[in-house]
Amino acid sequence: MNYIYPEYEVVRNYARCIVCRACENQCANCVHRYIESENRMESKDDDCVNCHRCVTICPTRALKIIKSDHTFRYNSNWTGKTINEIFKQAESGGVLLSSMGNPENYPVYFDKILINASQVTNPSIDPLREPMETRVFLGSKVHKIKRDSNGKIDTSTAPQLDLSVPIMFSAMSYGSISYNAHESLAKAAEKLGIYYNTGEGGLHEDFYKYSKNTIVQVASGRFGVHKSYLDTAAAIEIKMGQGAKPGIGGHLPGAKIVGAVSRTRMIPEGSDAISPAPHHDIYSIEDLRQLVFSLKEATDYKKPVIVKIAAVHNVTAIASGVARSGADIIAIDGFRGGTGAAPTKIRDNVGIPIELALASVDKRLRDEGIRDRVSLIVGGSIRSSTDIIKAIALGADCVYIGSAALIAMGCHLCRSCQSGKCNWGIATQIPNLVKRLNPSIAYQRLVNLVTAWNHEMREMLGGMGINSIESLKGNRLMLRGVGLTDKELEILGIFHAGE
Amino acid sequence: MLIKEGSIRIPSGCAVSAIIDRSKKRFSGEAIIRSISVMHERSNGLGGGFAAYGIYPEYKDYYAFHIFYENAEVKKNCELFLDDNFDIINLSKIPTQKVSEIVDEPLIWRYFVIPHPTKLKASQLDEREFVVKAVFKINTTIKGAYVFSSGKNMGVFKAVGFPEDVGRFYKLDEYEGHCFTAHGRYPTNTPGWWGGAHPFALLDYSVIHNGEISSYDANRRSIEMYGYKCTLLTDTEVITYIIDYLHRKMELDFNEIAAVIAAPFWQTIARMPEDERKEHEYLRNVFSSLLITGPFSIIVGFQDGVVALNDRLKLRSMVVAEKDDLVYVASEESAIRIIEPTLDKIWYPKGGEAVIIKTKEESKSK
Amino acid sequence: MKRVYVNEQWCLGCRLCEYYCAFANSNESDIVKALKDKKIHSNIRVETKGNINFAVSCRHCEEPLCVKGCITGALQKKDGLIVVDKDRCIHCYTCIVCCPYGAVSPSADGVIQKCELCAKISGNQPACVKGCINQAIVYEER
Amino acid sequence: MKHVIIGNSAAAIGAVEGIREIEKASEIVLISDEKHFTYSRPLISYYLEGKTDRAHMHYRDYDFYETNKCIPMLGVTATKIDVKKKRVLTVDNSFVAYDKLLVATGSKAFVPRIEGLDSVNEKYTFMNLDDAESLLNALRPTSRVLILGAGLIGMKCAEGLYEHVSSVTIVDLAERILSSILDAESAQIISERITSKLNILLKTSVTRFVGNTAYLTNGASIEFDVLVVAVGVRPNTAIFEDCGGKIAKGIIVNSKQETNIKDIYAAGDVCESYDMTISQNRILALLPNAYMQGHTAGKNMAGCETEMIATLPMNAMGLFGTHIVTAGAYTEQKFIDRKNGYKSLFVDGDKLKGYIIIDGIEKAGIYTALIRESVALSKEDFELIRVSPTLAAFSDAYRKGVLSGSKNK
Repeated sequence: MNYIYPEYEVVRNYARCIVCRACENQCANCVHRYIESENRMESKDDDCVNCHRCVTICPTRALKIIKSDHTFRYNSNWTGKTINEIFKQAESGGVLLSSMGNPENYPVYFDKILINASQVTNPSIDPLREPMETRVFLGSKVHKIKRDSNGKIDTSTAPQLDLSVPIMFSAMSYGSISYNAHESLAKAAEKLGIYYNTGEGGLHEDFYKYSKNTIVQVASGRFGVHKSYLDTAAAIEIKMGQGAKPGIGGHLPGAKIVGAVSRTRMIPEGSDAISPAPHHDIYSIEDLRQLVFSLKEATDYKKPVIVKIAAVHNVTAIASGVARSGADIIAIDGFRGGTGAAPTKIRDNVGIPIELALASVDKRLRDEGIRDRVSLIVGGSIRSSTDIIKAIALGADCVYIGSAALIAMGCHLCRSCQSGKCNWGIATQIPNLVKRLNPSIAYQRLVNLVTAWNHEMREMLGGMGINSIESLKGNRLMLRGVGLTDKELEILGIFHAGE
Repeated sequence: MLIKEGSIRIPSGCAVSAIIDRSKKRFSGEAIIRSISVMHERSNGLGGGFAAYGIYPEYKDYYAFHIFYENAEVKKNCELFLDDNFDIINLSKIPTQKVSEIVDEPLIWRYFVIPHPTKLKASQLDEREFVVKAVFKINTTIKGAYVFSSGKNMGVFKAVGFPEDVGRFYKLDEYEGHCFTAHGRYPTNTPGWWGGAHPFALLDYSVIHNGEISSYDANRRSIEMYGYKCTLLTDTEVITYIIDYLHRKMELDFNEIAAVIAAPFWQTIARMPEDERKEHEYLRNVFSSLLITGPFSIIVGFQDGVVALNDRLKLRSMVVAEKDDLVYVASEESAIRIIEPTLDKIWYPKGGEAVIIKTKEESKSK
Repeated sequence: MKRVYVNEQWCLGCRLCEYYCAFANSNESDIVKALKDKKIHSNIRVETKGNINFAVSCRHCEEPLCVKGCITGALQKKDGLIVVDKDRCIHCYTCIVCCPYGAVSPSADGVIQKCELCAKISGNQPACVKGCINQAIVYEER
Repeated sequence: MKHVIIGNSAAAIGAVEGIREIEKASEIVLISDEKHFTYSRPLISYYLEGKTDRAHMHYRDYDFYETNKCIPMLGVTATKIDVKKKRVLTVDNSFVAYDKLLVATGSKAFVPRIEGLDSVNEKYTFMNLDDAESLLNALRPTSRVLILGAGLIGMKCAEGLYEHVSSVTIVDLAERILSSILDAESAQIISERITSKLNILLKTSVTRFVGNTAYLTNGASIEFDVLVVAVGVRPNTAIFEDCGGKIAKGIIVNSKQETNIKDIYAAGDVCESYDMTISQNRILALLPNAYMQGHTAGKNMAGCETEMIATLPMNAMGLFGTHIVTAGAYTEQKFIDRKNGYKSLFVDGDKLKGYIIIDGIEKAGIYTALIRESVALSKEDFELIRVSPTLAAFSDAYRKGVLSGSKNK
């Protein structure tokens, strides 16, 4: 007996269905079925994950997915969602698993912040007529002028990342996403003059050609980490935490450790890839410092080292410690950040919003006078150009986008990555599904997205009378809050609208 | 009640003017008053002021503090503080005359001081840094006292009012100096406060500024990391601190400073010869938060010259002219022609191009 | 000359190209009206074997055996494009015997049909190319 | 350069198009004893049937001669080739000089000697448009038609006039209909499908005619009103033979369609072809073959060395609604599939040699290509190909070559 009633219903408009069977062909969950004797299609709602693959490709728009109105007796405490979760766990005895970012109804501070524009006293700048600069360097910027005997400035700096626009693709491992998805990200990063991040799954040998746009990750499992992996990268990221699941490790099931994934991770085929919760050589901040310098030593101090942390309650102190650990860049991942699989309860209840984490970290680092020592990257649900503008005005140097990049490639946020049967060819290793993501399309869509966002950012910058992105960084006067409490405004370091 | 500078950020537009004699010949402040008065329409009576260099030759080795006091009580407190930290060589009320347009004047005092040797030694700071710290201390902790001039052999004179009225109020025509700068203010939403008028000065650096910078808070939050405290929340204040930081602390020359605050666009940098390109890339990258965007024309006065600089898009007018040893800078050509109708040379500097005018002595010594 | 090419690496075998082709050649403005309850006769056909899928349509050969073999002159090469004069086809299907790709086929009324790159239909891209969900079908110069 | 072509059908038109691919400006003269604009000979049975009309029988667009800048001399019979002077003499004693000459004179109906044939009033052959016109004029709804020959021409003729007359009888000495293109089983299938329409008498022939009665070898006699003689064709080699040309069953040509005489080429039904499926020269009187030979000849005449592609017999025909396609040679080893009509694939060793398909004809050209290109079956998925002709059955390399455009021949 199955306690769970399907959450979604497939609605087929039989007056429009031409029985082309494309839905059947494209559903990896086998929701659609052709009934030959009646020459008609049928659907099995139980297996539908609401990924919209069928809906999107249906040539006659004969399909839609609706939320089932099947309901429990009203109870605002014991909601249907809660009851179903208990049913599931009573059935399976297991941890509830979910994918992608926290979908619950917590405040989204970005949506309560408004952006300024110039009027009269200060001209807005037309980005179509004047240069509008979005180039950003990430890395330590120590203010110390050294001159040679002729008085010429020594122009050497700590290693930097040079970005055409302050957007990077955040860490998504080969294994959690497909070869084609990785290739799309890599190609797009190259085309855009930005960086993508290997995640903790190693770097497939085919993608070494994108090395100058590649950030390689060193995570607690140390999968795929070897000398040439480090050497090929533009930067190295130590992953201490992930916004979707702070405090816990990762688990890529053996079923996904096949062929090239296994080779790239340097673990046997079929073995589960388990990333421990902590790095077992980092139990405190001084251990982190050792790893940072080990990696720098290994790469001749030529590559910036990023330390990625999840936004948790005492993120300011952690960030301050990291800034003093020798890291060149700190990446902070907010509690809305995506994941290929995480325990639902952790994803939905652990961590803090990135806006607050960013504002307080930026302030703390400035208060300590060490903000220039590190660059700040923020991620964890950057959804639009305005989120980026707001993040930078709050103090970020750059943002990581993960979910938005996946959505650009076709992800419909069905949040079923953990099943490995991604109908869009992204979060899967099944060859027939992987081929659904043609990198020449996906890469172009990524390029388009970032290009579009860049256009919008330029417009907004111009509107503010700013013609270079660095003049927005930490420029919190360009922001005003709406509907926020004094405490929230204080943490964000912004005035309320009207002030 | 309207809020004054320091509690709120006030953007404003303005007029600027400067005259410098490169031979260091001193001349009366009358000319600069005439020059700035021509641009009456660019001010709205909510602030005017002057910086005058070379006016205190007899006290040239002492820091001349010009201080506004709200009342005698404050003055007493402040003088206690000064006494504690400095040797006060001379103190006096700054001479003024009644001008009907200038009202609500605070107590305006002048002190010629030198850091107390033992205090200075104990602070482990260099002398100038010691002075800066003291100025910040007064401005941030002694409520009602405001040091608006703190350089050697120079002084700032400013008030709420049109600049020509301010000039008459301070009897500027009775001073002689080799360099004067002037400012007429057009703030957009405040009655103006005497301290908020320009020039804004720290040590010998004085800044007058026309414009409204869009990078303000980015610059402020960045410069405050280096020991500055923006108490006025005005553009001019933050620009002054940036210039002080880059020139005095980072020891950049004014061309290099221009490459930071009014940096060339990346596309321009890309076309430069390699050495120059590397230097510009370096300066833009390392001091990225000190890039100033939005419209500005600024005139920075310092001990031995002035620097005139426009924002990189040249969103504000500024003209420079020469006649013999005299060099003129102003928002409008008329402000120059009124005092010198026949010029040797007149030009409009490009956006981001620093025009550095140094006195001859200084040039020689370099 | 631009031709339709199929990259089987990306062909998903969904057969949508067949439907978009049939629709484009149907003279109907509504896809449902054009294709509902009808056996479709498309000029592009998907072939599948195991995990291999690809679509085949007329290659518009330089030396077209179908045109050479056509006994009536109904198949002609015009500006590189191989077109059918439907009035002159008498359903002998010599072209079917000649075409090495199986890209010519009888239509519902027996007259021969084949891909004409949507030349007579508006649009600068053939319908199969426009409709392909994975850019497996491309229209380009090679 | 002046090209002269004797003929105005598929081979001649192929030659014009072949020449024009290479030379845009040279002179081309077409000499044809038929007065018609170039038309499709095989259409005459459809014309008879009423499925087409004169307006739709033109083999090329009406501006063909102008567009290709050729001078048609229609209704003019070429009588002699003067090899020494390089000119063609015509029936009106004028001549046309040539630099290159193509003999594309086609074939004519073979009329056997049968006692009393002369006495038959309404007797016709069925080779060209004039034949079809004459025959059509002779037909009455009451006509009883006797056709000698159950080959392609005879059967298509029968189909063409079936609706117009009261009865059709076909007599052929062979033991099956369409004996040159069908094997016993396939012929039987067709026979069964048309037996209600036609009276087919096999393994017999006419010994003599007496008026409108034919007496057969099997002792029977048939009364008829109209007689069509369609027992076979013979190439029109006379004009070439007279000037010293070498012939076997037809004109002997090499792979460039050159004859033994310098600057004289031959193409179409008049000459022999090398049938790759039996590795022998033979006459392949088929339109596609004629066109391709003409096209090859034309390119060579214009100076572009070109070889005739591998030739094999190919037939496609509709007969009373049944579609039949065949190709190649019929060997001993065969794979028969009767699921959808009839399909027989003939294999020799590792090669496909021929096929006969009834009804399920789609994509048959893929089989033709297998034969023409001598594809080694062991390298492809023959199990799959046997079921249906599909490119999916081919090896990756072959298939990608075909689909990627590197092989657009």
